[in-house]
Amino acid sequence: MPPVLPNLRVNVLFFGRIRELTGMAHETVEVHAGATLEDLFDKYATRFPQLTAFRASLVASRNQEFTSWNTPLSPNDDIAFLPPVSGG
Amino acid sequence: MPPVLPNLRVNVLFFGRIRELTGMAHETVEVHAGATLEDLFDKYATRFPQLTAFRASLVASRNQEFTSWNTPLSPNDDIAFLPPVSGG
Amino acid sequence: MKETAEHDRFELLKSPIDIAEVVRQVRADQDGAIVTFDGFVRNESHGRPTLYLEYEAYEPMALAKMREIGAQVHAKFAIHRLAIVHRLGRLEIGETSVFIAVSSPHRAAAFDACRYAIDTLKRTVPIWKKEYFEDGAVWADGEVPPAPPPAPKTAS
Amino acid sequence: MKETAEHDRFELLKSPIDIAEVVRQVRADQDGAIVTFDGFVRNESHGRPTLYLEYEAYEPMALAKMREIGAQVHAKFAIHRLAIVHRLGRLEIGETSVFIAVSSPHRAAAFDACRYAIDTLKRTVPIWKKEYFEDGAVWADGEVPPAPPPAPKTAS
Repeated sequence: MPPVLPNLRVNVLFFGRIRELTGMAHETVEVHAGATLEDLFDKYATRFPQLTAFRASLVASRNQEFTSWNTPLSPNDDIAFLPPVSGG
Repeated sequence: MPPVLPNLRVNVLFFGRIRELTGMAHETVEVHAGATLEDLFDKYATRFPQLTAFRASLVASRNQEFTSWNTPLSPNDDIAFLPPVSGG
Repeated sequence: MKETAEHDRFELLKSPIDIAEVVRQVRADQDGAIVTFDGFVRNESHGRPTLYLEYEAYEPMALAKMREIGAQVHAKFAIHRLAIVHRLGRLEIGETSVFIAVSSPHRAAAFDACRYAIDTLKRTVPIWKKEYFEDGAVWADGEVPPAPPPAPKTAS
Repeated sequence: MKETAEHDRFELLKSPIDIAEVVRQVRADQDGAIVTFDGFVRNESHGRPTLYLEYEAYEPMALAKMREIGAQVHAKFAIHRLAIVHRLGRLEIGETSVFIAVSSPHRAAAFDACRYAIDTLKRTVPIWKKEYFEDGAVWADGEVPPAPPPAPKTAS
Protein backbone atom coordinates (compact mmCIF):
# COMPACT_ATOMS: atom_id res chain seq x y z
CA MET A 1 0.00 0.00 0.00
CA PRO A 2 1.53 3.42 -0.96
CA PRO A 3 2.19 5.92 1.80
CA VAL A 4 -0.74 8.24 2.43
CA LEU A 5 0.33 11.74 1.35
CA PRO A 6 -1.69 14.87 2.06
CA ASN A 7 -3.86 16.03 -0.82
CA LEU A 8 -3.37 19.51 -2.28
CA ARG A 9 -5.64 21.99 -4.03
CA VAL A 10 -4.99 23.63 -7.39
CA ASN A 11 -6.99 26.10 -9.50
CA VAL A 12 -7.78 24.94 -13.02
CA LEU A 13 -8.73 27.37 -15.80
CA PHE A 14 -10.40 26.60 -19.12
CA PHE A 15 -10.41 28.73 -22.27
CA GLY A 16 -11.85 28.74 -25.75
CA ARG A 17 -13.13 25.42 -27.03
CA ILE A 18 -11.92 23.66 -23.87
CA ARG A 19 -14.03 26.02 -21.75
CA GLU A 20 -17.02 25.26 -23.97
CA LEU A 21 -16.36 21.53 -23.83
CA THR A 22 -16.13 21.34 -20.04
CA GLY A 23 -18.76 24.01 -19.47
CA MET A 24 -16.53 25.66 -16.86
CA ALA A 25 -14.25 28.70 -16.86
CA HIS A 26 -12.42 27.50 -13.73
CA GLU A 27 -12.67 25.29 -10.70
CA THR A 28 -10.60 24.35 -7.67
CA VAL A 29 -9.81 20.65 -7.33
CA GLU A 30 -7.98 18.35 -4.95
CA VAL A 31 -5.19 16.17 -6.27
CA HIS A 32 -2.94 13.75 -4.48
CA ALA A 33 0.52 14.99 -3.61
CA GLY A 34 3.07 14.18 -6.32
CA ALA A 35 0.51 14.38 -9.13
CA THR A 36 1.69 16.00 -12.38
CA LEU A 37 -0.19 18.21 -14.86
CA GLU A 38 -0.60 15.11 -17.01
CA ASP A 39 -2.29 13.28 -14.12
CA LEU A 40 -4.62 16.23 -13.65
CA PHE A 41 -5.47 16.29 -17.33
CA ASP A 42 -6.20 12.56 -17.26
CA LYS A 43 -8.75 13.15 -14.49
CA TYR A 44 -10.53 15.66 -16.71
CA ALA A 45 -10.32 13.32 -19.70
CA THR A 46 -12.14 10.74 -17.62
CA ARG A 47 -14.88 13.28 -16.74
CA PHE A 48 -14.99 14.70 -20.30
CA PRO A 49 -13.96 11.96 -22.75
CA GLN A 50 -14.07 14.37 -25.71
CA LEU A 51 -11.03 16.13 -24.22
CA THR A 52 -8.81 13.22 -25.26
CA ALA A 53 -9.02 14.18 -28.94
CA PHE A 54 -7.62 17.63 -28.12
CA ARG A 55 -4.72 16.48 -25.97
CA ALA A 56 -2.11 16.59 -28.76
CA SER A 57 -2.88 20.23 -29.59
CA LEU A 58 -2.97 21.50 -25.99
CA VAL A 59 -0.15 23.24 -24.16
CA ALA A 60 -0.05 23.24 -20.37
CA SER A 61 0.60 26.28 -18.19
CA ARG A 62 1.40 26.58 -14.51
CA ASN A 63 1.18 29.97 -12.79
CA GLN A 64 0.98 31.84 -16.12
CA GLU A 65 4.02 30.12 -17.63
CA PHE A 66 4.07 27.40 -20.28
CA THR A 67 5.30 24.26 -18.63
CA SER A 68 5.94 20.61 -19.39
CA TRP A 69 3.26 18.00 -18.73
CA ASN A 70 5.38 16.05 -16.26
CA THR A 71 5.72 19.02 -13.89
CA PRO A 72 4.49 18.12 -10.39
CA LEU A 73 1.69 20.23 -8.96
CA SER A 74 2.19 22.47 -5.94
CA PRO A 75 -0.47 23.84 -3.58
CA ASN A 76 -2.54 26.69 -5.06
CA ASP A 77 -1.02 26.39 -8.54
CA ASP A 78 -2.96 28.02 -11.35
CA ILE A 79 -3.14 25.37 -14.05
CA ALA A 80 -4.55 25.71 -17.57
CA PHE A 81 -4.78 23.45 -20.61
CA LEU A 82 -4.47 25.89 -23.48
CA PRO A 83 -5.78 25.30 -27.00
CA PRO A 84 -3.79 26.66 -29.96
CA VAL A 85 -3.70 30.45 -29.64
CA SER A 86 -5.35 32.66 -32.28
CA GLY A 87 -4.91 36.24 -31.12
CA GLY A 88 -3.85 39.07 -33.39
CA MET B 1 33.67 74.65 -90.90
CA PRO B 2 30.86 72.49 -89.34
CA PRO B 3 27.41 72.72 -90.84
CA VAL B 4 25.26 75.43 -89.27
CA LEU B 5 22.44 73.66 -87.38
CA PRO B 6 19.44 75.44 -85.90
CA ASN B 7 19.67 76.16 -82.17
CA LEU B 8 17.07 74.78 -79.78
CA ARG B 9 15.67 75.87 -76.43
CA VAL B 10 15.49 73.77 -73.29
CA ASN B 11 14.24 74.48 -69.77
CA VAL B 12 16.76 73.90 -67.01
CA LEU B 13 15.76 73.38 -63.37
CA PHE B 14 17.92 73.64 -60.25
CA PHE B 15 17.26 72.16 -56.82
CA GLY B 16 18.77 72.09 -53.36
CA ARG B 17 22.40 73.10 -53.10
CA ILE B 18 22.64 73.44 -56.89
CA ARG B 19 19.78 75.97 -56.85
CA GLU B 20 21.58 77.89 -54.09
CA LEU B 21 24.89 77.72 -55.97
CA THR B 22 23.50 79.06 -59.27
CA GLY B 23 21.05 81.41 -57.57
CA MET B 24 18.33 80.24 -60.00
CA ALA B 25 15.39 77.86 -59.71
CA HIS B 26 15.07 77.57 -63.49
CA GLU B 27 15.87 79.25 -66.78
CA THR B 28 15.35 78.68 -70.49
CA VAL B 29 18.54 78.47 -72.55
CA GLU B 30 19.54 78.02 -76.18
CA VAL B 31 21.84 75.17 -77.10
CA HIS B 32 23.18 74.10 -80.47
CA ALA B 33 21.43 71.16 -82.11
CA GLY B 34 23.08 67.85 -81.23
CA ALA B 35 24.21 69.03 -77.81
CA THR B 36 23.96 66.48 -74.96
CA LEU B 37 23.10 66.96 -71.29
CA GLU B 38 26.83 66.79 -70.58
CA ASP B 39 27.45 69.68 -72.99
CA LEU B 40 24.73 71.69 -71.26
CA PHE B 41 26.24 70.96 -67.84
CA ASP B 42 29.65 72.07 -69.10
CA LYS B 43 28.20 75.42 -70.11
CA TYR B 44 26.92 75.90 -66.55
CA ALA B 45 30.25 74.75 -65.10
CA THR B 46 31.91 77.53 -67.11
CA ARG B 47 29.45 80.08 -65.71
CA PHE B 48 29.59 78.62 -62.17
CA PRO B 49 33.02 76.98 -61.68
CA GLN B 50 32.01 75.64 -58.22
CA LEU B 51 29.58 73.29 -59.99
CA THR B 52 32.47 71.15 -61.20
CA ALA B 53 33.12 69.77 -57.71
CA PHE B 54 29.53 68.47 -57.57
CA ARG B 55 29.50 66.81 -60.98
CA ALA B 56 30.32 63.29 -59.69
CA SER B 57 27.40 63.30 -57.25
CA LEU B 58 24.80 64.68 -59.66
CA VAL B 59 22.26 62.66 -61.61
CA ALA B 60 20.72 64.08 -64.78
CA SER B 61 17.03 64.06 -65.62
CA ARG B 62 15.20 64.76 -68.87
CA ASN B 63 11.45 65.31 -68.82
CA GLN B 64 11.11 63.96 -65.26
CA GLU B 65 13.05 60.76 -65.95
CA PHE B 66 16.58 59.94 -64.86
CA THR B 67 18.71 59.81 -68.01
CA SER B 68 22.30 59.32 -69.08
CA TRP B 69 24.62 62.29 -69.57
CA ASN B 70 25.22 61.56 -73.23
CA THR B 71 21.53 61.87 -74.15
CA PRO B 72 21.03 64.49 -76.90
CA LEU B 73 18.73 67.40 -76.09
CA SER B 74 15.41 67.92 -77.88
CA PRO B 75 13.42 71.15 -78.19
CA ASN B 76 11.58 72.13 -74.99
CA ASP B 77 13.13 69.39 -72.87
CA ASP B 78 12.93 69.87 -69.11
CA ILE B 79 16.45 69.21 -67.87
CA ALA B 80 17.67 69.04 -64.28
CA PHE B 81 20.98 68.27 -62.58
CA LEU B 82 19.89 66.58 -59.36
CA PRO B 83 21.94 66.43 -56.16
CA PRO B 84 21.77 63.29 -53.99
CA VAL B 85 18.17 62.94 -52.77
CA SER B 86 17.34 63.14 -49.06
CA GLY B 87 13.58 62.82 -48.77
CA GLY B 88 11.82 60.69 -46.20
CA MET C 1 16.64 52.07 -20.05
CA LYS C 2 14.40 53.26 -17.26
CA GLU C 3 12.64 55.74 -19.54
CA THR C 4 11.77 52.96 -21.98
CA ALA C 5 10.07 50.69 -19.50
CA GLU C 6 8.00 53.61 -18.21
CA HIS C 7 6.62 54.50 -21.62
CA ASP C 8 6.06 51.05 -23.04
CA ARG C 9 2.45 49.93 -22.97
CA PHE C 10 0.89 46.46 -22.82
CA GLU C 11 -2.86 46.35 -22.54
CA LEU C 12 -5.96 44.21 -23.00
CA LEU C 13 -9.01 46.35 -23.71
CA LYS C 14 -12.71 45.59 -23.76
CA SER C 15 -13.51 48.84 -25.59
CA PRO C 16 -12.30 50.14 -28.98
CA ILE C 17 -8.58 50.87 -29.28
CA ASP C 18 -7.75 54.57 -29.68
CA ILE C 19 -5.00 54.18 -32.27
CA ALA C 20 -3.98 57.85 -32.37
CA GLU C 21 -3.53 57.88 -28.60
CA VAL C 22 -1.34 54.74 -28.68
CA VAL C 23 0.86 56.31 -31.36
CA ARG C 24 1.19 59.54 -29.36
CA GLN C 25 2.42 57.52 -26.42
CA VAL C 26 5.39 55.98 -28.28
CA ARG C 27 6.25 59.19 -30.14
CA ALA C 28 9.26 61.17 -28.87
CA ASP C 29 11.32 64.02 -30.32
CA GLN C 30 14.55 62.02 -30.27
CA ASP C 31 13.04 59.43 -32.63
CA GLY C 32 12.55 59.70 -36.35
CA ALA C 33 10.46 56.68 -37.22
CA ILE C 34 7.31 54.95 -36.04
CA VAL C 35 6.12 51.70 -37.57
CA THR C 36 2.64 50.47 -36.69
CA PHE C 37 0.71 47.27 -37.29
CA ASP C 38 -3.09 47.43 -37.22
CA GLY C 39 -4.85 44.06 -37.32
CA PHE C 40 -8.58 44.36 -37.88
CA VAL C 41 -11.59 42.16 -38.49
CA ARG C 42 -11.93 41.00 -42.10
CA ASN C 43 -15.36 40.56 -43.64
CA GLU C 44 -14.62 36.96 -44.59
CA SER C 45 -12.72 33.91 -43.40
CA HIS C 46 -11.67 31.16 -45.83
CA GLY C 47 -14.23 32.53 -48.29
CA ARG C 48 -17.20 32.60 -45.88
CA PRO C 49 -18.71 35.96 -44.95
CA THR C 50 -18.01 36.75 -41.28
CA LEU C 51 -20.67 38.38 -39.08
CA TYR C 52 -18.49 39.28 -36.12
CA LEU C 53 -15.74 37.88 -33.89
CA GLU C 54 -15.27 37.25 -30.21
CA TYR C 55 -11.88 37.28 -28.54
CA GLU C 56 -11.13 35.87 -25.11
CA ALA C 57 -7.83 35.74 -23.22
CA TYR C 58 -6.20 34.18 -20.22
CA GLU C 59 -5.73 37.75 -19.11
CA PRO C 60 -2.90 37.74 -16.55
CA MET C 61 -0.90 35.27 -18.64
CA ALA C 62 -1.57 37.17 -21.88
CA LEU C 63 -0.31 40.38 -20.29
CA ALA C 64 2.77 38.59 -18.94
CA LYS C 65 3.50 37.19 -22.41
CA MET C 66 3.03 40.62 -24.01
CA ARG C 67 5.50 42.09 -21.52
CA GLU C 68 7.92 39.26 -22.35
CA ILE C 69 7.67 40.18 -26.03
CA GLY C 70 8.49 43.76 -25.02
CA ALA C 71 11.61 42.65 -23.17
CA GLN C 72 12.71 40.52 -26.14
CA VAL C 73 12.11 43.39 -28.57
CA HIS C 74 14.26 45.79 -26.52
CA ALA C 75 17.00 43.17 -26.25
CA LYS C 76 16.99 42.38 -29.99
CA PHE C 77 16.38 45.74 -31.69
CA ALA C 78 17.60 49.32 -31.17
CA ILE C 79 14.14 50.77 -30.62
CA HIS C 80 12.88 53.43 -28.26
CA ARG C 81 9.31 52.63 -27.19
CA LEU C 82 6.81 49.85 -27.86
CA ALA C 83 3.06 49.54 -27.38
CA ILE C 84 1.02 46.36 -27.81
CA VAL C 85 -2.74 46.64 -27.27
CA HIS C 86 -5.19 43.78 -27.87
CA ARG C 87 -8.95 44.08 -27.84
CA LEU C 88 -11.21 41.46 -26.21
CA GLY C 89 -14.92 40.69 -26.43
CA ARG C 90 -17.17 41.12 -29.45
CA LEU C 91 -15.65 42.89 -32.48
CA GLU C 92 -17.48 43.99 -35.60
CA ILE C 93 -16.09 43.91 -39.15
CA GLY C 94 -13.37 46.52 -39.61
CA GLU C 95 -12.66 46.98 -35.90
CA THR C 96 -9.05 46.77 -34.74
CA SER C 97 -8.26 43.63 -32.74
CA VAL C 98 -4.56 44.32 -32.20
CA PHE C 99 -2.46 47.45 -32.56
CA ILE C 100 1.32 47.59 -32.24
CA ALA C 101 3.43 50.76 -32.44
CA VAL C 102 7.22 50.98 -32.28
CA SER C 103 9.32 54.14 -32.24
CA SER C 104 13.00 54.23 -33.08
CA PRO C 105 15.70 56.67 -34.20
CA HIS C 106 16.13 54.57 -37.37
CA ARG C 107 13.52 52.81 -39.44
CA ALA C 108 15.04 49.34 -39.91
CA ALA C 109 14.85 48.55 -36.19
CA ALA C 110 11.25 49.79 -36.00
CA PHE C 111 10.17 47.55 -38.91
CA ASP C 112 12.00 44.51 -37.53
CA ALA C 113 10.67 45.03 -34.01
CA CYS C 114 7.05 45.58 -35.08
CA ARG C 115 7.06 42.46 -37.20
CA TYR C 116 8.75 40.39 -34.50
CA ALA C 117 6.15 41.59 -31.98
CA ILE C 118 3.09 40.60 -34.04
CA ASP C 119 4.62 37.31 -35.22
CA THR C 120 5.49 36.36 -31.64
CA LEU C 121 2.15 37.51 -30.26
CA LYS C 122 0.31 35.24 -32.69
CA ARG C 123 2.38 32.22 -31.58
CA THR C 124 2.67 32.73 -27.83
CA VAL C 125 0.01 34.98 -26.28
CA PRO C 126 -2.98 33.05 -24.86
CA ILE C 127 -5.81 34.74 -26.75
CA TRP C 128 -8.52 32.93 -28.70
CA LYS C 129 -10.78 34.06 -31.51
CA LYS C 130 -14.22 32.68 -32.31
CA GLU C 131 -15.63 33.46 -35.74
CA TYR C 132 -19.39 33.87 -36.15
CA PHE C 133 -20.99 33.09 -39.53
CA GLU C 134 -24.60 33.02 -40.79
CA ASP C 135 -24.77 29.29 -40.09
CA GLY C 136 -22.72 28.87 -36.96
CA ALA C 137 -19.48 29.70 -35.19
CA VAL C 138 -16.02 28.16 -35.03
CA TRP C 139 -12.90 28.68 -32.96
CA ALA C 140 -10.20 29.85 -35.36
CA ASP C 141 -7.38 27.46 -36.14
CA GLY C 142 -4.57 28.62 -33.94
CA GLU C 143 -0.90 28.06 -33.39
CA VAL C 144 0.46 25.72 -30.74
CA PRO C 145 2.82 27.76 -28.54
CA PRO C 146 6.33 26.34 -28.18
CA ALA C 147 6.19 24.22 -25.02
CA PRO C 148 9.09 23.50 -22.71
CA PRO C 149 10.53 19.99 -22.95
CA PRO C 150 9.62 17.50 -20.21
CA ALA C 151 11.18 18.46 -16.91
CA PRO C 152 14.02 16.17 -15.85
CA LYS C 153 13.02 13.71 -13.11
CA THR C 154 13.84 15.27 -9.80
CA ALA C 155 16.18 13.11 -7.74
CA SER C 156 14.21 12.62 -4.56
CA MET D 1 -7.09 45.82 -60.21
CA LYS D 2 -9.09 48.87 -61.17
CA GLU D 3 -10.25 49.42 -57.59
CA THR D 4 -6.66 49.52 -56.39
CA ALA D 5 -5.46 52.30 -58.63
CA GLU D 6 -8.48 54.40 -57.70
CA HIS D 7 -7.81 54.23 -53.98
CA ASP D 8 -4.04 54.54 -53.95
CA ARG D 9 -2.78 57.97 -53.01
CA PHE D 10 0.44 59.81 -53.86
CA GLU D 11 0.71 63.34 -52.62
CA LEU D 12 3.08 66.21 -51.84
CA LEU D 13 1.65 68.47 -49.15
CA LYS D 14 2.65 71.91 -47.91
CA SER D 15 0.48 71.57 -44.79
CA PRO D 16 0.57 68.98 -41.97
CA ILE D 17 -0.26 65.40 -42.96
CA ASP D 18 -3.51 64.10 -41.48
CA ILE D 19 -2.33 60.60 -40.63
CA ALA D 20 -5.70 59.25 -39.50
CA GLU D 21 -7.27 60.34 -42.76
CA VAL D 22 -4.57 58.63 -44.84
CA VAL D 23 -5.07 55.39 -42.90
CA ARG D 24 -8.85 55.57 -43.38
CA GLN D 25 -8.29 55.84 -47.11
CA VAL D 26 -6.37 52.55 -47.40
CA ARG D 27 -8.60 50.68 -44.94
CA ALA D 28 -11.15 48.24 -46.41
CA ASP D 29 -13.29 45.50 -44.91
CA GLN D 30 -11.73 42.79 -47.06
CA ASP D 31 -8.31 43.49 -45.54
CA GLY D 32 -7.03 42.42 -42.18
CA ALA D 33 -3.75 44.28 -41.83
CA ILE D 34 -2.42 47.80 -42.21
CA VAL D 35 1.25 48.62 -41.76
CA THR D 36 2.27 52.26 -41.57
CA PHE D 37 5.57 54.12 -41.57
CA ASP D 38 5.69 57.57 -40.02
CA GLY D 39 8.92 59.48 -40.57
CA PHE D 40 9.17 62.65 -38.47
CA VAL D 41 11.65 65.36 -37.64
CA ARG D 42 14.20 64.36 -34.98
CA ASN D 43 15.48 66.91 -32.50
CA GLU D 44 19.09 66.20 -33.45
CA SER D 45 21.24 65.25 -36.42
CA HIS D 46 24.66 63.62 -35.94
CA GLY D 47 24.60 64.83 -32.35
CA ARG D 48 23.77 68.50 -33.09
CA PRO D 49 20.43 69.89 -31.89
CA THR D 50 18.18 70.63 -34.88
CA LEU D 51 16.01 73.77 -34.95
CA TYR D 52 13.82 72.87 -37.92
CA LEU D 53 13.99 71.41 -41.43
CA GLU D 54 13.04 72.54 -44.90
CA TYR D 55 12.07 70.11 -47.64
CA GLU D 56 11.93 70.94 -51.33
CA ALA D 57 11.03 68.71 -54.27
CA TYR D 58 11.13 68.57 -58.03
CA GLU D 59 7.39 68.22 -57.69
CA PRO D 60 6.15 66.67 -60.96
CA MET D 61 9.09 64.26 -61.05
CA ALA D 62 8.73 63.39 -57.35
CA LEU D 63 5.06 62.54 -57.88
CA ALA D 64 5.92 60.47 -60.96
CA LYS D 65 8.56 58.55 -58.96
CA MET D 66 6.10 58.00 -56.08
CA ARG D 67 3.57 56.57 -58.55
CA GLU D 68 6.30 54.33 -59.97
CA ILE D 69 6.97 53.00 -56.47
CA GLY D 70 3.25 52.29 -56.21
CA ALA D 71 3.26 50.28 -59.45
CA GLN D 72 6.32 48.32 -58.30
CA VAL D 73 4.75 47.60 -54.92
CA HIS D 74 1.56 46.22 -56.50
CA ALA D 75 3.65 44.09 -58.88
CA LYS D 76 5.87 42.68 -56.13
CA PHE D 77 3.55 42.23 -53.14
CA ALA D 78 -0.02 40.95 -52.63
CA ILE D 79 -1.31 44.17 -51.10
CA HIS D 80 -4.60 45.98 -51.46
CA ARG D 81 -4.04 49.75 -51.22
CA LEU D 82 -1.06 52.04 -50.78
CA ALA D 83 -0.68 55.68 -49.77
CA ILE D 84 2.55 57.70 -49.86
CA VAL D 85 2.35 61.30 -48.66
CA HIS D 86 5.38 63.60 -48.32
CA ARG D 87 5.39 67.00 -46.68
CA LEU D 88 7.28 69.99 -48.16
CA GLY D 89 8.36 73.37 -46.78
CA ARG D 90 9.35 74.16 -43.21
CA LEU D 91 8.86 71.38 -40.63
CA GLU D 92 9.24 71.70 -36.88
CA ILE D 93 10.66 69.02 -34.55
CA GLY D 94 8.26 66.08 -34.24
CA GLU D 95 6.28 66.89 -37.41
CA THR D 96 5.73 64.08 -39.91
CA SER D 97 7.74 64.46 -43.13
CA VAL D 98 6.60 61.24 -44.80
CA PHE D 99 3.74 58.86 -44.11
CA ILE D 100 3.20 55.52 -45.84
CA ALA D 101 0.24 53.20 -45.27
CA VAL D 102 -0.31 49.79 -46.86
CA SER D 103 -3.37 47.56 -46.47
CA SER D 104 -3.39 43.88 -47.23
CA PRO D 105 -5.36 40.74 -46.42
CA HIS D 106 -2.19 39.28 -44.84
CA ARG D 107 0.45 41.01 -42.79
CA ALA D 108 3.69 39.79 -44.40
CA ALA D 109 2.92 41.53 -47.70
CA ALA D 110 1.98 44.77 -45.90
CA PHE D 111 5.27 44.82 -43.96
CA ASP D 112 7.36 44.02 -47.04
CA ALA D 113 5.55 46.58 -49.21
CA CYS D 114 5.75 49.40 -46.65
CA ARG D 115 9.46 48.85 -46.15
CA TYR D 116 10.13 48.61 -49.88
CA ALA D 117 8.21 51.86 -50.41
CA ILE D 118 10.16 53.93 -47.87
CA ASP D 119 13.53 52.40 -48.84
CA THR D 120 12.89 53.13 -52.51
CA LEU D 121 11.53 56.62 -51.84
CA LYS D 122 14.72 57.55 -50.00
CA ARG D 123 16.87 56.43 -52.95
CA THR D 124 14.86 57.60 -55.94
CA VAL D 125 12.39 60.41 -55.25
CA PRO D 126 13.80 63.90 -55.96
CA ILE D 127 13.22 65.56 -52.59
CA TRP D 128 15.87 67.44 -50.60
CA LYS D 129 16.15 68.25 -46.93
CA LYS D 130 17.99 71.21 -45.41
CA GLU D 131 18.75 71.04 -41.70
CA TYR D 132 18.83 74.24 -39.67
CA PHE D 133 21.02 74.45 -36.56
CA GLU D 134 21.88 77.23 -34.09
CA ASP D 135 25.01 78.06 -36.07
CA GLY D 136 23.99 77.48 -39.66
CA ALA D 137 22.24 75.14 -42.08
CA VAL D 138 23.33 72.23 -44.24
CA TRP D 139 21.80 70.16 -47.01
CA ALA D 140 21.49 66.62 -45.67
CA ASP D 141 23.79 64.00 -47.13
CA GLY D 142 21.63 62.20 -49.64
CA GLU D 143 21.64 59.14 -51.79
CA VAL D 144 22.61 59.21 -55.46
CA PRO D 145 19.68 57.72 -57.42
CA PRO D 146 20.58 54.83 -59.72
CA ALA D 147 21.26 56.44 -63.10
CA PRO D 148 20.76 54.80 -66.48
CA PRO D 149 23.97 53.78 -68.28
CA PRO D 150 25.20 55.96 -71.15
CA ALA D 151 22.87 55.77 -74.13
CA PRO D 152 24.32 53.84 -77.08
CA LYS D 153 25.50 56.12 -79.90
CA THR D 154 22.64 56.56 -82.33
CA ALA D 155 23.54 55.44 -85.84
CA SER D 156 22.82 58.61 -87.84
